[in-house]
Amino acid sequence: MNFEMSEDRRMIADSLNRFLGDTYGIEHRTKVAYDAPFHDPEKWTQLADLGVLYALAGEGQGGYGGTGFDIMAVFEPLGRALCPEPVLPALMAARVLAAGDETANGAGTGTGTGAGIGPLLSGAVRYGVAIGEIEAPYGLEDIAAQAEAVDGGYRVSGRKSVVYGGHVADLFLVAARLGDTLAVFEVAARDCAVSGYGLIDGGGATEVFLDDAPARLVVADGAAALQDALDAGALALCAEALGVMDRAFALLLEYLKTRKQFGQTIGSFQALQHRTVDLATEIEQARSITILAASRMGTPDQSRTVSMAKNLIGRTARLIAEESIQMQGGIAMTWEYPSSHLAKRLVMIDHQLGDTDFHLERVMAAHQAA
Amino acid sequence: MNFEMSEDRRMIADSLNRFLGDTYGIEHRTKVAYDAPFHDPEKWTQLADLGVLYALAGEGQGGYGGTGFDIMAVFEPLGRALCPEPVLPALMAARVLAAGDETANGAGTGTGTGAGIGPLLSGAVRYGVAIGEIEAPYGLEDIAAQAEAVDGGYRVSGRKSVVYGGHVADLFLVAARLGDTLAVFEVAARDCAVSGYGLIDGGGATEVFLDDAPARLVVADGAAALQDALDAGALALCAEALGVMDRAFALLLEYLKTRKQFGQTIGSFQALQHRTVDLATEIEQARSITILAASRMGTPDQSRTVSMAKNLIGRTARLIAEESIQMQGGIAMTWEYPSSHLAKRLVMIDHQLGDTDFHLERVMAAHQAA
Amino acid sequence: MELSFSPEERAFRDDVRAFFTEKLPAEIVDKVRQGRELTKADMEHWHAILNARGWLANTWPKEYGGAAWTPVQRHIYEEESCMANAPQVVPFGIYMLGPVIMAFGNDRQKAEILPRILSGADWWCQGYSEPGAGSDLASLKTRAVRDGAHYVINGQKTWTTLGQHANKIFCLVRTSTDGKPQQGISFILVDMDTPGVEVRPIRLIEGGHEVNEVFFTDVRVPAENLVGEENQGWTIAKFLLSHERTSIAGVGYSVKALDQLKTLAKRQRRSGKRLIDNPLFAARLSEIEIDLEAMKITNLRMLSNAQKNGAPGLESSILKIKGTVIRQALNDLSRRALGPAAAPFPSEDLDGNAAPVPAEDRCHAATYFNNRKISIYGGSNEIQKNILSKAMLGL
Amino acid sequence: MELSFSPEERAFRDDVRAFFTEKLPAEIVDKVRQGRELTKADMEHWHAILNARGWLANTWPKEYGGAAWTPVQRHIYEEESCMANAPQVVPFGIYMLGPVIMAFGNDRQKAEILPRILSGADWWCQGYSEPGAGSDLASLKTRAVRDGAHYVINGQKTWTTLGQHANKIFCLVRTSTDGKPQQGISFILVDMDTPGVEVRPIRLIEGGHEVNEVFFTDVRVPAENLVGEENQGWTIAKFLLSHERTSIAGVGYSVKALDQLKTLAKRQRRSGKRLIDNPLFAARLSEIEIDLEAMKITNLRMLSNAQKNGAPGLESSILKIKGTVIRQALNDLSRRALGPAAAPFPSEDLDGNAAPVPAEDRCHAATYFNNRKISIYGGSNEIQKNILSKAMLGL
Repeated sequence: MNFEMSEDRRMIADSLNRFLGDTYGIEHRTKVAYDAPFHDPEKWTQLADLGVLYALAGEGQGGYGGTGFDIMAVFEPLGRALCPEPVLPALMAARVLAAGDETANGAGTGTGTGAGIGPLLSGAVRYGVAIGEIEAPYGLEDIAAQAEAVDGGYRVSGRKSVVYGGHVADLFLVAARLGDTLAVFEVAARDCAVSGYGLIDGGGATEVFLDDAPARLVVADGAAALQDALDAGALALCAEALGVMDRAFALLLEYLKTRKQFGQTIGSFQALQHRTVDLATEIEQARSITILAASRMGTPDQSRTVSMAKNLIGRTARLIAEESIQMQGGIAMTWEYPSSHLAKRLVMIDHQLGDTDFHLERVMAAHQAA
Repeated sequence: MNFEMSEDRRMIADSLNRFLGDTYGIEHRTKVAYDAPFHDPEKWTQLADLGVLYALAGEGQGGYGGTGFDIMAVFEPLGRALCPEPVLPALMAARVLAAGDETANGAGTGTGTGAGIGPLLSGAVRYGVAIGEIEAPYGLEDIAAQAEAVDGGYRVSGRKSVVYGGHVADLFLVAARLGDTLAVFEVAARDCAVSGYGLIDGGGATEVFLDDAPARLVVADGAAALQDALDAGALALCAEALGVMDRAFALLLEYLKTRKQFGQTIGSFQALQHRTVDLATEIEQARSITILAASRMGTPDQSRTVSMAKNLIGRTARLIAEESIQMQGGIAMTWEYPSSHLAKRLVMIDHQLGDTDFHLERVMAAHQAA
Repeated sequence: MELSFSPEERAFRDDVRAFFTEKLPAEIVDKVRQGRELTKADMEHWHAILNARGWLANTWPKEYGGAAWTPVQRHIYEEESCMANAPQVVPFGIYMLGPVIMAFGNDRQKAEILPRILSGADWWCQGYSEPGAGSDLASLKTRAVRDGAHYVINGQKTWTTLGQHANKIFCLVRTSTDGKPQQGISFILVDMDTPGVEVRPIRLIEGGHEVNEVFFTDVRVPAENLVGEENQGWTIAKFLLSHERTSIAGVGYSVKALDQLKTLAKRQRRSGKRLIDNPLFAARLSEIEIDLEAMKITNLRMLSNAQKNGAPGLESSILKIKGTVIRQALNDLSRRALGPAAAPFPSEDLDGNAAPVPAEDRCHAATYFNNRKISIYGGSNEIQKNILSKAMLGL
Repeated sequence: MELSFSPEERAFRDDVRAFFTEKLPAEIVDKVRQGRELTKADMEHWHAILNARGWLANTWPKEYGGAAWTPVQRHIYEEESCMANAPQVVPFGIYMLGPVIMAFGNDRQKAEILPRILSGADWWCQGYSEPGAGSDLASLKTRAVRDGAHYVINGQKTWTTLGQHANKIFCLVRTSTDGKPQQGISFILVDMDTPGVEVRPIRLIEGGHEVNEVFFTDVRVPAENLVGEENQGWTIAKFLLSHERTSIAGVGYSVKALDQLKTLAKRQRRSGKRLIDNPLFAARLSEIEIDLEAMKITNLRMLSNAQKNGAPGLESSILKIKGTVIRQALNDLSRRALGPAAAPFPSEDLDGNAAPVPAEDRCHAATYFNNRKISIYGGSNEIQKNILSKAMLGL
């Protein structure tokens, strides 16, 4: 039993923390996160140059990581810096492309990667992962986008909604029905109609309209690969949330210790003390469940444990967001003060890759099946 | 708009409060509530002599009340005194027997009352209302008890579970299937196997085993009458809970003002102050929803509003019970201190006539039907 | 017990409803319904319509051009206003300064100030809070020093709502440092165009501009702008805080928000079903509905008390606490109901086709974040609990 | 990161499991599983079995006949103990007095007292709390006055768990009223059969008898019964409070309770379905399951810290708070799962046929009420929050 990060991962996390701390301060972040292109292209290149993306893929794919704990090591610092760079779609795309590789080299239902995973890991090519739709926001069951084989290639039609990072993607990985199966296709951004927008918590996304768009088949029987990408993505969001929460809590604590009301520091009021202890407790619990989910990646319990983590993170993140605003009062309601942006991210993480209820229902289903 | 009780009802409530205050103190209550027959037969007679039961039926049935506000006026004082006398089954039986009267005098599907409602209202005859079963604890849909017409009469078979007050009942009103409809029958206690027991919160109940028991048909198409009895009963429990809560809260407040820890009254600790204010707020809300439900009795919104009330009462009562124990500490864990018995009643009311979830689902169903 | 309104009150409700149907401009309704910001012109327009009907200053006595409504009438108006998606009346002149002037102002002030509030000639804003003195008014630092026929004001106010539209501000200022901190405070009126007054916008969490900082640098104000006596400001502030709290529960907003949420939950789909058919969502919605049904009655009970006793009691703090909790819970559910589609930043750029939700539901996340304020301002819920604990429970 | 136990620790778990399978009497398992009270003989019997295996004093050093387990071994034992429905070790001699004697006792005390704890010759109970001094030990009033070779004790202790079975009691008593209230406290040992000691039962909320009041009237105790120095009692009390908190989360109990609840929810029926298929119930059960899965890891993380640093840190208060909340939530759900059948008073009279639930689920309501204590005793959750707020957060 050992709860310390390995040397390698601590190095990734440390270098990320240092890079983001030095160059991605909250003022810079707030400036770039809310104006097109809703991130900082130069910083993206530097981030990629740090080798961060290689930590998200296994050695077989040319990376040097790819485990649950690697994902934690990368995304917790991103969260702490409230970093709007589109690392999440890179992670998810790497998982899908890896599955494409495997099936292409194995049973032959995949067709292998086109550009290959290399340009993704180097940061040269950016992917958007286009799974969710307006009427199928979180799950794979109800995806309606359709593909058909045409002239030795494929064409895909449908609408994908709120594709994170899709506003700056070169390529999309698109989940679409091909006959009876859910397949994954690669579609060039120039072959779709995309309409990007900024997000309330910073960063950008896009609607993707596909109208007989020419497509390359990546995984023919893609449900498992997509689920794996969703699981990895959800775990990454949990880790990101831990980083955001830690920072939000630290700010709150500082405020409680310095701000005075009625001649006393606010932190001397017992009602707030008890609530603050509750927050600290829940943050410990959130960290624990994320560690558990990271440890279960690649095991048969992966999906269920990730759902547990995403549910608890969703509950806790909202609690931290709401309580940190309430206890700090008006100042935390302002754009100028970091707590407001941290709170927005904490709340909106629940709208990505399955909310608390969606994941709770997956945990419930496991009981009901038994 | 006027939220004061009418003169008549205040008189009932006042005389009940006086009678119970004078003769049913907590020590007496604790003595009789937990030992067979789990109530005080002498006090029952006195209670009936006060005319309390007449307030539970309308003038058409020989009573002088029977509205939602009459039910509140009677049951709130019963709750305040934590009174274990079996008044609830009398109320519910009166509703069913009244429906029997009406249908007998009207469309003719009922057969009228046997002994008549008179002996019930005078307290001379006690009814148990046997609706719930082990696999159908709260709702009418899944009742399995069966009746059949035999030799010009009826026979009923089945098991009824946790029939409140059934341990001292002379007669049972039994819900059972008669062909396609849910009918209500009257069965003499001597014709069933009954096995009484005490309850963890005081008072008594019984299992009722019916094995071809001879029965008199009271209402042939009885679902509406039974639902009305369940609604009236649930409203009575809400009012009872208000009485219990008020007393529990008063005890808590007194404790907070007098008990010292670390040299200060406990009530001077802000964390407890805020929690106490929350309790006061929820009690106001609980009173409001009960008033609303009382006002809707006899309207098409009766069932839905009673479900709202029972749900909110269930949530609030548990909160008051748990918080009053937690804030008073060890003393409230003891049998000798009234708070423990008040807390038990508050929690266990949720196990009678539909718990918070059962009633919430009825409110949900109304939305989903639309 | 009688929970319904009297025949006269029901007739009044019909009048109000008819008024909204006839007079409320459609383009304003759209903005309110969609949660978008109103312009200054929108608000002035609506005030003028209300004033033409004699309903702008609904709580003022008739002698000052008010409607002299009872608390119940005011309540009915507020309910209907929410249901009709009418804008709220900007409260600073009508509900705050007006009553203060009537209670503490001299005849000249009454004659000059009140008509200009009604006519819209003046837009008042409030200078109460200061950085470092949120809920703790007694610790305010903005100084007003008497200099001949003037006061000279130096300091800073914050959280000044809609100050960017105002030409006048009423302020609490420190005129003495003797005695208890509460004793040296005065209530004074300032023209915003006096040299030395500077307004700077504060951008809020969701990106909107509704509050401001107001800086005072050697601002010379005629001494007759004082309201009441010098150092009587604390009394006036308390008068204002205890005044007009019957609609503090925001029940009307919550009723409207629940309505909209139900519609939304029947339109949104999850796992091939309507969201309203998802039991976890429906349970949460129903619980809040129950809390709100109870709150409606709690509100009426306290209203009935206020009608009888002339003024709302401490219970108004209960309405504030629980009312804001319910409203925030509804905002939370509306945001969640949208799923990923809640995330886009509300913006005019998002044209109808590209946005993943219809216009009327595009601001739910922004509203959720913005409405975190309702449990903070006007005395945070924590302050309300402190008050109730002492004054109502005796702890 | 490595979340699993070492091969040695896993082998230890196998040993423990085999031991329970072989040695734990079936009639005791039944009582624990059904939530019924154990007799004194049951507890003594189980202690003797554990002692024969050398596991009774599992945290004691080997030189005193202990097993010298690591915190991880202790944790594994506790988990398996819960899963096997084994009784808990009665803590007063083994986990409380034993360590105190080893740390503060003299050689004579070590030689006399420790072996009699192991052999079961003595049953110790605890005299800490007093009426009017629950979580506030410093305010205790029971006096011990030196009189030659004796102390004369007068006063009253309360919440003395299983005191009805004990022949000895260790007490905190006031030996001085000089200085701070903490400074005048001493730790002393008393024979329960000394004249002037009287034990009176306290009946608890659910009807059970597990705690007592102990009255002291001119009780003469030999001065050599003092442990440590006179007025050193506060130091000893703090030592005890900070000792042995790794199993304070009660995770084992919760895991067992969740197991039992799942079985129950698959058996109970509501509206023609299994209760587990009711979404509201399943949601609540699943949320608690998630909290508990997190708590297991939180517990291991703190255990890992304790193993590394020698002693658990302040985080043990977090385990106490959240652990009790989870356990109480499970007790609550088990009670609810029974519906009306939760109501009958658990009693031997209720024969199998007449009771509406099987024996193993008959005590859920009683357990729910009884376990309200776990967030009160051993320093209430409020006290834990006060401690954490100051010591961990620096507020």
